[in-house]
Amino acid sequence: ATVVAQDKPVIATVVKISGIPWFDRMSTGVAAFALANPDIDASQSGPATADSAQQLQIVNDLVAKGVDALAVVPMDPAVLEGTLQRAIERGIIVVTHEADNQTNTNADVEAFNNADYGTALNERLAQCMGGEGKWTTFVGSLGSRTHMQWVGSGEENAKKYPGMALVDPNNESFDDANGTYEKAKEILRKYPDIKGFQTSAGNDVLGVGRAIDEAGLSGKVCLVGTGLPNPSADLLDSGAITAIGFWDPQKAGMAMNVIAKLLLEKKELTDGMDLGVEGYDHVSVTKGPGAGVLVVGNGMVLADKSNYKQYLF
Amino acid sequence: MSVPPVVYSGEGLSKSKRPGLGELIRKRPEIITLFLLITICIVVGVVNPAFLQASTLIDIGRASVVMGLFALGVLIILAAGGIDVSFTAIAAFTMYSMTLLVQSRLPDLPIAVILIMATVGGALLGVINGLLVHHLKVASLIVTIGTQYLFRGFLLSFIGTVWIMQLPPQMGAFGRRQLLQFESANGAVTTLPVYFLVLPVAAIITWWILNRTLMGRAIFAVGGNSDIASRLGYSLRTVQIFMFGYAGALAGLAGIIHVCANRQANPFDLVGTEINVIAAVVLGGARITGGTGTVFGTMLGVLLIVVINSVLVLVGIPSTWQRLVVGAFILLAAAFFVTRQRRK
Amino acid sequence: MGKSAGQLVMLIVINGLLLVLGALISGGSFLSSYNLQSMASQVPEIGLLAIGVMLAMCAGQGGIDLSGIALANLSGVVSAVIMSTFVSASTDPSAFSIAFIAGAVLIGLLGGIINGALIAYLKITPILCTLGTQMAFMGLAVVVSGGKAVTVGSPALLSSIGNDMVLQVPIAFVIFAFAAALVAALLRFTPYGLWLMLMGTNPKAALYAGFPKNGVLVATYAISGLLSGVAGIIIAARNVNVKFDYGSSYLLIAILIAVMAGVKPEGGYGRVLSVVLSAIALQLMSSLLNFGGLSNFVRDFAWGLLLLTFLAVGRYRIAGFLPSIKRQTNPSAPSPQGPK
Amino acid sequence: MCVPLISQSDAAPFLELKRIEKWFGGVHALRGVDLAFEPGQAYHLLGENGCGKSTVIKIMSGAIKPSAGTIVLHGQRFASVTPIQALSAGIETVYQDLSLLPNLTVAENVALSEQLVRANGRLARLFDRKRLRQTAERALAAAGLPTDRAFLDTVVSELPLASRQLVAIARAIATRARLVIMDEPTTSLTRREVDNLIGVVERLRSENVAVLFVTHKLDECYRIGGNAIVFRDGECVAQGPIQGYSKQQLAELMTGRSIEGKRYRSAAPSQQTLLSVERLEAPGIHQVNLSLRKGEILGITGLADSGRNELAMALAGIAPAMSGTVTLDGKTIHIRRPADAIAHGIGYIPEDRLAEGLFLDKSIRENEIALIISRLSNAFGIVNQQEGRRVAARLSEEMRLNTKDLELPVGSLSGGNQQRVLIGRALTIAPKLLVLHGPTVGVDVGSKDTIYRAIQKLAEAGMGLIIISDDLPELLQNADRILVMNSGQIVAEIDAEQASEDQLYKAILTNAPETAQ
Ligand SMILES: Nc1ncnc2c1ncn2[C@@H]1O[C@H](COP(=O)(O)OP(=O)(O)OP(=O)(O)O)[C@@H](O)[C@H]1O
Ligand SMILES: Nc1ncnc2c1ncn2[C@@H]1O[C@H](COP(=O)(O)OP(=O)(O)OP(=O)(O)O)[C@@H](O)[C@H]1O
Ligand SMILES: [Mg+2]
Ligand SMILES: [Mg+2]
Repeated sequence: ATVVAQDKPVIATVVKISGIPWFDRMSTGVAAFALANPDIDASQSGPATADSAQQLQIVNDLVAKGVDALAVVPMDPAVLEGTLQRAIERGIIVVTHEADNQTNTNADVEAFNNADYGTALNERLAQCMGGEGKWTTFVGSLGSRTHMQWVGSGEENAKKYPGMALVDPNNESFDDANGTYEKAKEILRKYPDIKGFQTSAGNDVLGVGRAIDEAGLSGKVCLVGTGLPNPSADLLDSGAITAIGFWDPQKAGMAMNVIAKLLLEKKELTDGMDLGVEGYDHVSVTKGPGAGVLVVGNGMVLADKSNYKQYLF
Repeated sequence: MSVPPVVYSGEGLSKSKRPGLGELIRKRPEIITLFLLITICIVVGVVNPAFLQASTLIDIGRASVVMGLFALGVLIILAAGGIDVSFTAIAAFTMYSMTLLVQSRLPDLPIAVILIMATVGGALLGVINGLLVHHLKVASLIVTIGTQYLFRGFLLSFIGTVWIMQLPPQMGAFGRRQLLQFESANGAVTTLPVYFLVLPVAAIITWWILNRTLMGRAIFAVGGNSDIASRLGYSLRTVQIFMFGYAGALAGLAGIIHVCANRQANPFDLVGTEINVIAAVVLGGARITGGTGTVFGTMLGVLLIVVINSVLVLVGIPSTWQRLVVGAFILLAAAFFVTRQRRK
Repeated sequence: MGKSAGQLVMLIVINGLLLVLGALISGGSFLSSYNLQSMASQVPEIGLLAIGVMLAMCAGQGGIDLSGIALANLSGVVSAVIMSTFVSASTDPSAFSIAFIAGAVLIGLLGGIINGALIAYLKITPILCTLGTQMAFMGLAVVVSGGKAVTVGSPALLSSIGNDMVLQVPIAFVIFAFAAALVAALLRFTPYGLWLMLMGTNPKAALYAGFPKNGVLVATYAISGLLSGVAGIIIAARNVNVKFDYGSSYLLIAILIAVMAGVKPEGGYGRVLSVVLSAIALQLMSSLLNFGGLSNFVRDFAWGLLLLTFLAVGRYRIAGFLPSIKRQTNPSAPSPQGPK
Repeated sequence: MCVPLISQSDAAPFLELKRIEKWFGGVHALRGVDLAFEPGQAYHLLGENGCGKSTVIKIMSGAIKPSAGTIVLHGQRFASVTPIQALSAGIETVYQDLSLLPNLTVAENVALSEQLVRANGRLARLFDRKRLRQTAERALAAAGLPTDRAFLDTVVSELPLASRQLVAIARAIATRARLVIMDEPTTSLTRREVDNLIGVVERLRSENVAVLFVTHKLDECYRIGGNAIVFRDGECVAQGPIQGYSKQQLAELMTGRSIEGKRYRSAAPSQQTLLSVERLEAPGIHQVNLSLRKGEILGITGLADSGRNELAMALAGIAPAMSGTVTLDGKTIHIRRPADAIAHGIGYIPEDRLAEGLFLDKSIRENEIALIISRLSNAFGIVNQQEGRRVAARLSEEMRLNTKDLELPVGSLSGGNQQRVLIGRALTIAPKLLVLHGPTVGVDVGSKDTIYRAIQKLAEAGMGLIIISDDLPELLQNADRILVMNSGQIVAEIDAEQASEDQLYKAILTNAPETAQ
């Protein structure tokens, strides 16, 4: 039973922070879903500042408002647990993304297996470095679980190459291109012979890339990390960025909403099912950390100079 | 008529005749900041000689441009006994809307004009602050908290939130145009961009206003005691409008430079750094209660903060510990600062 | 006096208006008991911090406390880490809860005392000092937690603090109201309160009158720290987890609430009730906008507008008698003024 | 009756006030005042605290606007003038609160206004540092202050009150003034500084500058001569050559009641010693010995830097003594901070009422109970507000405050009333010893009378009092003994009943410590 005026079921998508390119892209997915499903009222919102407390407030208010389903990309899964629990108790369907450790969720959607992703990034980096030399890692913040997973499995992978030496790992970038830029310069100064960077947050490639570019080290130093094609374009061209890895937030947004719809219709989520979304056409469905399930797609993309132009966002 | 000054010249002289470090420091607290700065550099240099190279200097210099411009504005406002926390919002507002304007409407506007327009735009927003502070007759901290939310809210809800990644060419070019260049061991080059020059110029202008114009004296007068100043014929209105306008102008300029330097216009940038800027100015010897402060000290304060933040990696402090270290250091500096300043 | 009374009335009116407005645009669901409760349980964290800021401001001489939220998180994190090594939340929930609460409160108090000591004895400018401690506290939390979220889980007592109601009122809010009332009483009826408010207007006279100046200062920041500790508990109870960087945006909001409640940054004036009301007003407004599906940026804009209109109204209702004294009978040359 | 005095001389009045009214909220501060000022004349504006002297001055100098009436400047009629207008018309003012800018240097305080006025108040002007120094040097010399760079660059907040007052005067004479207004300029000046100031006034008059002098010290008025203008409760009640009035008459005109300048001290102190201070060492004083009996009133005086202020500070615990013994009522006490002094029953009335004494924005009640807040609180640390109100009400009764509303901000009271609040406050701790530092600074005859009577009553009640003051008549009228200090030591002890003002004055000026008996 919904408390809001219209009778259409309401699916509210809440992102980490609204306005930034990544989630603007996601909103196009939500919009597309809304278009395809006129019988459902789907919309996206998010906090003005990158602060989990602000996101918590929004989710709280939406729960109070009485939406039928929540599709949340938690800033910090842990912080939302309490509220999401209350939401589920109120009979609200909860779907999450980028939070495979979320206990209070009906279904968590991941574009891919985080370990695989980290490994893939690092493999690309190793290949560029020729398995030789010093390298370091950046994470959005030490608190960001997925980022830690990526660099973690990256380190694992690097063990295959005895020549690769990890130095000053896990630098925090706070997803701020500017700060990352300063930090990267420091590292370049401290280790004049550094050969590789593996970065995690969406803006890290921009900061580190700029540092490499300005130092005139494009091509000499390798940089592989999560990033979006459009923003990274010139740095990819100049060779400051070796390769970017990402998944399409648009598709992820659609996938979340589709799953929410299915759950609203009391349908089962079965292993290997097709969500009708590119990259989620054969998802693995396993038991999640909580009562809910963990839905993992195959939406990983690695792009470099040669092929990034196929993805214009 | 013959006057025997013996009676009171006593106080006058005894107060100021005493030379010695204590006296000097009490008069020019920024000396402490300088001392701190030098000590850090020496220590870091010893721990990691990589610190001692031209490129470091250049990087620190370029990194302090934006904060430095902000700080100069804050200095003037602190000197006049006010506080401003809205300047970052002003900067974000002008830089983003300016970039948007150039990108969408006036693609071939020369960079000089862009800079000027941004400065003027910032000044206008600053003047709004000034008018509000003057007519509402409340502490400027309160008013500027309000305007910070107002400006930023307006920017993000009505002007736009989408990052601008492809800057208009002339802006990008300005960000890249270089003054000097250094080649280091690994063939890495460090460049001092042209926009760096803006800071020293702004600093000199600010110094000149504060020390060579009646406005400058009026600012300190108002900072000393606004009631008395107005009784003596200084126009509070003029002073307040000027100081906020000036701070706004510097903020606008800083904003546009921030954009050019980062090759992207991110409307979420800058806001949130205001307290650090104020801290830098206070570390530079300006009293939070107003009436004091020097440009030289302010620049030192900015350098201190920038250096602290940028040597962490070099010294090899693990990232988990960095916040703690910075915090502890600010406390240490502050404590050292006060104790030194108090002993006569 | 007259001023703060006017402020109070205005805040009450604003709250009323917001409720009515909410009822109108949401077709009543804004006033549904669940929403009221959900809002009520969101206020305490920020409300407690705002009271802390108010106390610091009342002490005068540019008094302010920027370390509030950092300290709240620190107390949550450290207490959780320490306690979970001694008692396990699963086997002995109530014992853990009590231990955690005690720990958090203690750490909050300690942090506050550190602030107070630095400001009172080392004479560090409050804004500098609390900026430094803010970073230090946050940093310490990172070191202790390795930057990860620390799970407190929901042992009986804690989870009921986070989720349960007494007479339809969230326990968290009851705690907040109780704490607020306590501070209010402290300010109104105890020597501390009178000392604080007098000292705020003229520290020198306070010295001559033999007030325990440093004591008052330390107490002030200690109480502020204590409140942060309580906030930390509520955060933990509601979110099941604590993390070093939670609520980074609270810093300015807390100040916003305080000044909107008519607390004078120059010191000497402030009313807990007003702070509570203005915290509620801010909460109502943001929930309202979330209900209306308006972006959070609009919320920031609205907050700024609200504060400024507030000041404007306040200015022109009490123009005349009181201000004229303020302006003309100021202690002059001998004692410079606080920030104007 | 009170008609503006226009001499038959050709010199026309260059400033006239016509039917000036001023309301502050509910207070009718000025009730239709007519005044006229001619070049080269000296005027003395006399009246009780709060009769409107400062208000009328602020109106002339443009600090505040009158509620009604006209100001005629050089024949031009204004409803009100701005500070700049007044200044450029040559009206210079030394305000009661000095109105110095604490954070600026002496030179800037003295000479900046001159450049501001030349720029006609516009701030978009260069400021001329050479000119600044020259102007400052000239003015300081004229005011009898040193003119060396060191002094010019001293920040005003580091100067003692006396020098500040002279700096304010220097500012007033820094430009070619037509009328110099001095609102109680001598309050914190020592005798010699006053002599010097009177010299300044004479020179100004000889340069055809008019001088308006506000003071509560009538002798100074007689020494200067000129015209008296007497206010009472916002009205001008008399004008005329001051020589034409006796002190007596003036006092009566001001207060509307009769006050004789007699010696207040009548009772004799008891034999028990209350306080004895031995070999006291503190910043600015050394080897001070003194003793005080119950019910005795001890006067202490000396030049500004004689150490008298430091002695007061040491006894009050503000600048604690480093060595020496203080014995109060038989037992040795240690005064490390003001709280100790209060706890041992030593009350202190600070010299600077506004900065050190009162919480101006707070209510009279809160100010009255400030010292006993902790004593008013019970076992649970709850302050007994009822009791507080009662105490405050009783005190304002005893001290004859002119308002019943104890919730008024104390800042709204006049000088005299504020001082009474302070004295009342000191009594709340039932002191054994009361140290009054300049008890009647800037207080009028009427209020002085009230305060002196209060002092005597306290002495009769067995309290020991120390009055630190440079108002010699005050000491002679109230004290049993007067100690004279010089360079941190006590150099003379004088029996107040026998001594004459000149004897006392000479004792103050003798610099040689060995002249101590
Ligand atoms: N700023 C003010 N605001 C409100 N009321 C005031 C203010 N100043 C004075 N008053 C009131 O106006 C009345 C006249 O004050 P006034 O200073 O004339 O008293 P007074 O008898 O002259 O004092 P004293 O006897 O010390 O000279 C008093 O009741 C006083 O409290
Ligand atoms: N700003 C003000 N607001 C309200 N009342 C005021 C104000 N300033 C002065 N008054 C009142 O106006 C009357 C005249 O004050 P004024 O300062 O002129 O007295 P005064 O003659 O200078 O006294 P004193 O000898 O103590 O300086 C007093 O009642 C005073 O309290
Ligand atoms: Mg009177
Ligand atoms: Mg007066």
